Amino acid sequence: MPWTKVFLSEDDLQQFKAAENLRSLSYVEALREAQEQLLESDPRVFILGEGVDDPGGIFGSTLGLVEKFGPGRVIDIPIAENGLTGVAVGAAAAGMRPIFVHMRMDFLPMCMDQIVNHAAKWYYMSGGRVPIPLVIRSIIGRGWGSAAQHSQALHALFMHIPGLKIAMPSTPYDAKGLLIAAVEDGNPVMFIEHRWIYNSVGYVPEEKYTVPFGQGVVRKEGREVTVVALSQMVYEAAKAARELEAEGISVEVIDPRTLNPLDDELICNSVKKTGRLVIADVACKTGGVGGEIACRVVEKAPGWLKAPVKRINFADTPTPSSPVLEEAYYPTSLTIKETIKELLRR
Amino acid sequence: MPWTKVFLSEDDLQQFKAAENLRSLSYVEALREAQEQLLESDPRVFILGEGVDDPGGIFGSTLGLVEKFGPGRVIDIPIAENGLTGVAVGAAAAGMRPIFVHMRMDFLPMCMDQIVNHAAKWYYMSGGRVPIPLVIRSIIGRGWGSAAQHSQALHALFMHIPGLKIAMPSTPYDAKGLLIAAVEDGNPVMFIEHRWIYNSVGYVPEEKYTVPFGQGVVRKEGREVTVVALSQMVYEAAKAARELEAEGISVEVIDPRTLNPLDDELICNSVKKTGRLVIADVACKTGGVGGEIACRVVEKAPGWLKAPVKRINFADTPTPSSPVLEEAYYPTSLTIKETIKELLRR
Amino acid sequence: MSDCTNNATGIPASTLKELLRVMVLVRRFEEKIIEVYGLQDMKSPVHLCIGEEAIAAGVCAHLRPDDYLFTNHRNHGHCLAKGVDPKVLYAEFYGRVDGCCRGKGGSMHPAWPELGILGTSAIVGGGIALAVGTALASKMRQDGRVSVTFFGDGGSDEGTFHEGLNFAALKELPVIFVCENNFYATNSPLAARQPHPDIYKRAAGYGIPATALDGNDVVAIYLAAQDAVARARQGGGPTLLECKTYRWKGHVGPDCDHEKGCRPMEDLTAWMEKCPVELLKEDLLGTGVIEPWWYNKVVQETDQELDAALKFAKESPFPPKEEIYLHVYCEKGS
Amino acid sequence: MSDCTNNATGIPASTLKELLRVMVLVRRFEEKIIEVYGLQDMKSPVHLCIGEEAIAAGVCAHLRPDDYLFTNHRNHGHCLAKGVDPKVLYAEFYGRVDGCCRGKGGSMHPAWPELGILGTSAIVGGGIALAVGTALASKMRQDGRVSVTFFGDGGSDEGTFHEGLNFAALKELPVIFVCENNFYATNSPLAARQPHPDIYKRAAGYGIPATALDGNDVVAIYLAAQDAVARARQGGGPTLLECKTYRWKGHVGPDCDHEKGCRPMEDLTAWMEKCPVELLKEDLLGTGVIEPWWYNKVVQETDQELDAALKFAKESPFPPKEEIYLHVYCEKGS
Ligand SMILES: Cc1ncc(C[n+]2csc(CCOP(=O)(O)OP(=O)(O)O)c2C)c(N)n1
Ligand SMILES: Cc1ncc(C[n+]2csc(CCOP(=O)(O)OP(=O)(O)O)c2C)c(N)n1
Ligand SMILES: [Mg+2]
Ligand SMILES: [Mg+2]
Repeated sequence: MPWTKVFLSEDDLQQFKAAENLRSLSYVEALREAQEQLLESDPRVFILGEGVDDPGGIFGSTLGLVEKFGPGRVIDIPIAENGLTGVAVGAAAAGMRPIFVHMRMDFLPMCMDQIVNHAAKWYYMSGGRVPIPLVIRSIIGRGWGSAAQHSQALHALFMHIPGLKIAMPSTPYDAKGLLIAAVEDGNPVMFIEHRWIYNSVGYVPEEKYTVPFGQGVVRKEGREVTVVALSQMVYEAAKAARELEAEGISVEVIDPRTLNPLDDELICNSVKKTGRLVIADVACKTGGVGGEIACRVVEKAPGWLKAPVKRINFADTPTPSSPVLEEAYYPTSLTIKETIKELLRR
Repeated sequence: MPWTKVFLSEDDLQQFKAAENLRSLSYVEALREAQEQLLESDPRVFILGEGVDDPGGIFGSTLGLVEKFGPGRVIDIPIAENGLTGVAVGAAAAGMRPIFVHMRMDFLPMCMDQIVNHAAKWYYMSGGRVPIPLVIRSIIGRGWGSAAQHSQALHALFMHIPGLKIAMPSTPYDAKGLLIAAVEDGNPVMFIEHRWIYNSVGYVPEEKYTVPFGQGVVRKEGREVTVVALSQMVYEAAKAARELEAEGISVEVIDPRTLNPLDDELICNSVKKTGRLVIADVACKTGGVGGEIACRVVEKAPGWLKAPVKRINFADTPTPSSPVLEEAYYPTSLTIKETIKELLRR
Repeated sequence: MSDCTNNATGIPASTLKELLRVMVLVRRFEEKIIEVYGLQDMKSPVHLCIGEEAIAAGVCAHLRPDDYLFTNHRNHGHCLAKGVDPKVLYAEFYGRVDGCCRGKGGSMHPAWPELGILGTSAIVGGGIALAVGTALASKMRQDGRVSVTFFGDGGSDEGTFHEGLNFAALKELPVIFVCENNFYATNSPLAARQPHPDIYKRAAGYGIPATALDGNDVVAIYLAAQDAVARARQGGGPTLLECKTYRWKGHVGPDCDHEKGCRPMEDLTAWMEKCPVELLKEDLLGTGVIEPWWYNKVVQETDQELDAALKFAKESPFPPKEEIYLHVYCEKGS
Repeated sequence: MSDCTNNATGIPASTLKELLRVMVLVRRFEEKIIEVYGLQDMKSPVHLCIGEEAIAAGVCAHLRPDDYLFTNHRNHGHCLAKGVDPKVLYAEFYGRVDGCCRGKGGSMHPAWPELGILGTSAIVGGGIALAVGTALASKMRQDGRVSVTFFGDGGSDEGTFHEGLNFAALKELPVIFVCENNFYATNSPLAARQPHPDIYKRAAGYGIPATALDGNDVVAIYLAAQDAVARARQGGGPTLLECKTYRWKGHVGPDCDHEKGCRPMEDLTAWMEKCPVELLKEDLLGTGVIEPWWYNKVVQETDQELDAALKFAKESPFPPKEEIYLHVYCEKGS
């Protein structure tokens, strides 16, 4: 199916398109289109965030929306993340459907109070009386020496908080479908994007559609190793898998698409088949989501595992600025390949 | 050794003391004494927090300190967690050794910005020029219908942040020794206490001593199951282990004492021996530290595990207020016993 | 006794009587908690507002049922003044299914959306931004609603106070910030937390009109809130009302914390002389708006209502324990 | 040319010349970044302060080497004015071992503890509370140091602004809050973020003395900072200085963002007429404090120093990649 495909390059896509006659968009265009359709179809939806109306349009993802819907619905805000998250939570409680946009995920610690203590717990504390239909878009930024305060990926923190849902789309199809699903979901959703795949292209239907939460996707089938890859790592894993195929190694790549709910079943069934589990994440290792995913497998049946679990992550350090250190910091398809080969050597 | 013992009751301790002639203190007295000795011996140390000087003295843990050291070193503060954490970070950068006290861990989301983006990264960002010797004491509170915003345990969030250390003492001995070690460590340390064990008693030397970070303790040796228990759960696990012993089941209880650094080796060696792993935590399951601990084991060797890993946690929900719901929410020694029996039945 | 306006303020007698009735309700509601709390079956941390009833009564008198209200940990008075049935509050404090949150929230988190109480945060300063958010929603929808947020002097320590006031002023939102300055946050005196005792002075920096009020003078509060609510409803933007008052009981629970040395006993004595209920009662008796029998009848009827409410609450069942997993996520969707 | 005071302000000529020299240093330092940035080997996001040099120069002129300084993402000018060697800054921006943070921090996080720069936060508003913290340490130790924090108008949006000012006022700490109000936070105009453009008006609510200053008039800043630093050092507590200015370049990087439609071109033109360097230069030329040759020599010497610094930086080695794991935790202990 076209929407399960990860296209590693424009070429890749062109080959496919020629055969299938598909509409394609980039990830960032898909996000923009999702928001446009949401704003068009639902008067409760509005967007707020620092710079959502500026000429850059949040790396292009909100471009043109203020022109079309006006500053009353696409709202630039003060640099006051916690207060404004509270404002969004209040508006959501009153029945609006705010989408709060953060250019970098690093700014979320500013508003953990409103996310963790308010948005996540509100529906429960009120005994099911008041839902908080709030979507918080945040972008994992990295590279160009941005250093420790402008390169973080903190999805693991939110996975530990009951009451939040978490989406981490990797393809343009999922970017659009999951964002629409997030806004329609009616719960607080952490919607986590990755700057490095903003220009990746893929099949995106024109209509407003949703991708269900809690359903992962097999991006590539394989027999010997399961790689659970998140966000941008899906591309690296797909690349590694293709290259390893040429070397006769069969790798299954799973993209869970949402972390909460997490598609355990898909992951467990794959590990049952392959006997080997690698988790490729876009964040630090210790206390990260890799541990959770591995644990879900060994809670079911440790006997499935024929080899040690491997986690592929950023170095467990703050992010350095120097380009040589940055290069060492971030894993790539090569890291995945080497890890898999090492696993199979055992 | 007396300091490895967990005394489940005053009786328990008295029996031991009669033989050994030990000095005993409660957990809260041990904390108080540690801070008193630190304030006495190091002019750089000061304490700040909401109500640190009040007649309650943070559940007794700072009692009498303001009278002895004055309001210049035991500082009541505005209810402004993020700003005041920044103040503490600044003072630490200037060479002071602040201890910041939070009566409940639930208030830490207020100051995640200063903890995560500042304290944790400062030494690294500055290329090793400026350490942040800051200790943040926070107390896991629970019970009496305190509900979702006053019952959380969020240590898992901090375990994911490189640059932070985390201590979770369970015994009075460790409470004192780890707190002194934390202040002397020179790094930002999250020091996490549990209200329910404030009155537990145990051996505590009079002198100023430290307990090293990264060294767990076997609280009880056993052959069939390893229970890694945190904080208050150490007591529940010890109780379960004793009772199961009477039923002929041999349980090893491990108290890691610090989560970062974590004593992998102790845990792995135990699991290698027993073949079964249960993790009993004082927090929610999903995305929690249990996953990390389990993953560390299966990264080494999944073959050690003869049975599925089990996690014992709060329900994966916000904390309810109603006493009947609260009772269902929190696991006890009984939960641990049942879990172990179930494991062994397989 | 008549229903004409009886004083220089031009407030109808019926309104004055209603203000008194609400204050009596709040006072008696909490006194009954004190009576039952020792039994240890109301397992929820209660933050009593005895001594501060005038603020809730004076402000809420101007609110429509659909106006939004965000309160804090010390919320009983606000909820009652907004019209919430004492039954569902008591039941909530007892953790029962008939509680306003089905036992999930307890005393710190009442919700009653039917009256614009969209849930309650017990995080200090937490409700400030939420009220700005409902006010934003109202402005967007032009629904004519006003949002009110009650918070303490402690709440004004927090950064969200600044962020909330700034955004409300910027967008001229229909929100009223009511600061209940009782000079303490738990046992921490205001002087240990702010450089001066006048919180209303912060408002000028945002261009927000603000008044310092005697928080025990319900008439003064009623009049100031009248202006503020009218201005907000007409699109004139936010107002800050600082109401200086005093909490008679301990920060949490039914005891008098002065006995534990938390606060000077003289202060309590002085403030008790300024009891907001007594002040209005004496005033209305003195001016002939009410007679003693009327007051006694109000107290008696209130007590009857509250006793029935307590009975209802204690007879209400606990939620089944499976409900622990209910309401983590809303299933309704779009 | 002489060293006597030449104007009504009583500032010695040597000081005026030094102010000019520092501004030239900052200006040229950044212009050289613009020159090299296109090569794409300075891999660090640079936030240029061209057009705002007067603030750094005027304030830092009063600071002792051991006074504490916290700056923000737009920090080059502050570091240079405090005395940091351009070499270690350039080297840091190039990610080299000789950088002030061994390449770990890049352009956004300079640290130079020898001159009281204990690291830099690029979280908006992040440095405000830190400076209050060093000021608290100074007050505790009675070390006579003053702390300064530079932040933008955007920084004053954040709750930490309120929390920091409140605590500093409460404890009368020796800290100076310098708000560089350039009317934008990235491309977001102040008018979209605050109800009025006068940030200094917030200070009165805390009882903190505050002044609004022409941020391009180095003499005005110098004089206001003189008072503020003296007051702080004498135990007189905090001051807020709001310096209204304008950023000539884009928020980040060497380009002119006016060309991308981010801000009105007229504004840039108007502010460029008020170039802080030109203003002082013309003034000093006009009053005979300097002559053209002096100015040219300063520029020339500055350029030489900066060229050497750039060369040094580019020749400095990269840190070995194992250093990625270094400095996560400090090993020194007690
Ligand atoms: C963010 C946060 N910090 C601390 C607390 C603990 N706490 C609960 S109420 C309170 C004092 C609040 O004082 P104030 O706002 O003046 O209200 P009052 O109790 O006086 O009515 C504190 C510190 C909390 N609930 N939230
Ligand atoms: C908490 C936080 N939110 C957002 C950002 C992104 N950001 C970086 S600089 C900036 C604008 C800062 O504006 P201002 O404080 O006025 O300083 P200026 O750049 O104008 O000098 C923003 C929004 C950030 N670094 N930190
Ligand atoms: Mg108060
Ligand atoms: Mg600015």
